[in-house]
Amino acid sequence: MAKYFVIIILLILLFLIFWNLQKNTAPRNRLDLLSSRYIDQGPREVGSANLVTAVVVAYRGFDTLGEVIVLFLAATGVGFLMQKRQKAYPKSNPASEILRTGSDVLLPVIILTGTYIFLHGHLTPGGGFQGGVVIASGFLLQFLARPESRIKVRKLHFIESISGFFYVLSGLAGLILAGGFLDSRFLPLGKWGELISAGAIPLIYSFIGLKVGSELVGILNNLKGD
Amino acid sequence: MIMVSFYILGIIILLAAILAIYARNIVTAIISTGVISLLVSILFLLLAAPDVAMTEAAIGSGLTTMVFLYAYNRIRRIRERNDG
Amino acid sequence: MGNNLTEIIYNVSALIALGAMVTAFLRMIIGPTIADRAVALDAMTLVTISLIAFLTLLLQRKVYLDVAIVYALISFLGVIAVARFLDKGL
Amino acid sequence: MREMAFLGFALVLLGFWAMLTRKNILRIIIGFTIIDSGIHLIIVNLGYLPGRTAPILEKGMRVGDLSKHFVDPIPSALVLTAIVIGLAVTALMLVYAVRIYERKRTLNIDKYRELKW
Repeated sequence: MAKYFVIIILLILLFLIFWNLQKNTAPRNRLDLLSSRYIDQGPREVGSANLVTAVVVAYRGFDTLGEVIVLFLAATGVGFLMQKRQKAYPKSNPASEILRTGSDVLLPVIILTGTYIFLHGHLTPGGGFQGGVVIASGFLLQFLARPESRIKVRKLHFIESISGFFYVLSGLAGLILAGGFLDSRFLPLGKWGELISAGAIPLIYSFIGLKVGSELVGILNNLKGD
Repeated sequence: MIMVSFYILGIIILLAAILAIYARNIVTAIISTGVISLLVSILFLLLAAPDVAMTEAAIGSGLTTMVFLYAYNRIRRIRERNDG
Repeated sequence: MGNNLTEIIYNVSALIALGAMVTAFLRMIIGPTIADRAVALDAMTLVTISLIAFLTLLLQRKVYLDVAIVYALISFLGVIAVARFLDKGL
Repeated sequence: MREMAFLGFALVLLGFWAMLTRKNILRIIIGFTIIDSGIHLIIVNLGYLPGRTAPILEKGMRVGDLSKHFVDPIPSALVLTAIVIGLAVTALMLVYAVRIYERKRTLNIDKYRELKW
């Protein structure tokens, strides 16, 4: 009982901190300077219609590189902890005919949609992270329909490494040809609102999408085991 | 209308969180976690953040449920191998 | 939000969708077996898609429909996962 | 919206409650996921201004006074990556839970006696 008492006191203190923060913060009715600058100058400077994409890829691209590295470390940790699984588990039951046929029909559609999402990241909501997750979901459907199938891990690691390599390489190209590291303006900005526009943003987001998708497929493959 | 839907969704989210904490079966708790992500993504749309809503929709309802179920499936297999 | 009739239709459809959500969640709370809860989750995903489409209409931004597309394409995975888990096929 | 912040904080408190009082290790990880959702809600709410719309340009919008019509894009950009990282971290914790179960044959954290005396 003493434990519950301590926990309740802890949560009440936490709530008091939040209450003070909430009470003493005036509600905002205008943006601060940094956000206003991003919003006002973003379409002209970077050429992206989706300003969240402009912040993620162009203005704060270095943070995104860090996030991708954290994701890579977590995937490596999962793979490291799940290695050497040779013990005999019971075989899993095969899936029904409907699920197998349906997954065969749906897999190309899902992968096409994922590609659409990360190629149009500068025009519509979405981008590399969402597209990668959608592609990983397609492979997950394949795992569910055929539990005994194997995925080619060497190819997966190849895609992951090559996309990460090109991501950093495009950052270096921005350093040499444009303003700074991960500056997306080393390609021409093009006409606003078209698919091939906004400098290197579609290229960089494609690399991020491939990397995130292959890492998530790797995590799921490791968790699935044999 | 937006405030009405916010209140209803908020009450459902809180009830789903309580169900996730106190449900007796762990699979029920996993499904309730999926429901929380599902409804939180509508709230992100109300907060005018469609990118975040899309990420939460793709990850929260599909992949998180999946990861939990894979892990629990491994635990179940270890338990069955030990018993039988 | 043009004339009065469209507004009434929007509100009524949103109320119907919210009612469907609440009833599906009631089944989720009282459902005795896991299969009941999985079906309730499926119903809630469908209602969620319709609510997102409703918000697209109400807030007058057609880019929000992309979220509904992704949702419709992905969200059935959770239900299939639960079904395969109950089938011992994961 | 002020109510949205309170909802997010209620989720954070419920998640902490789950993490501190439950014994099952999977239940603790579920509590972590709930905390994640609540914190994302709070951070996105920080960038919301009432009556404004999503920061995505469409044809027909006038460039120039956009900062009077759009919400803040920076919290959205932060949360976008944080959700993906949250999934990877959840997977890592679940893998640890599986390994612990393999070694100890139990999920109850009261039965792990290495750090007790």
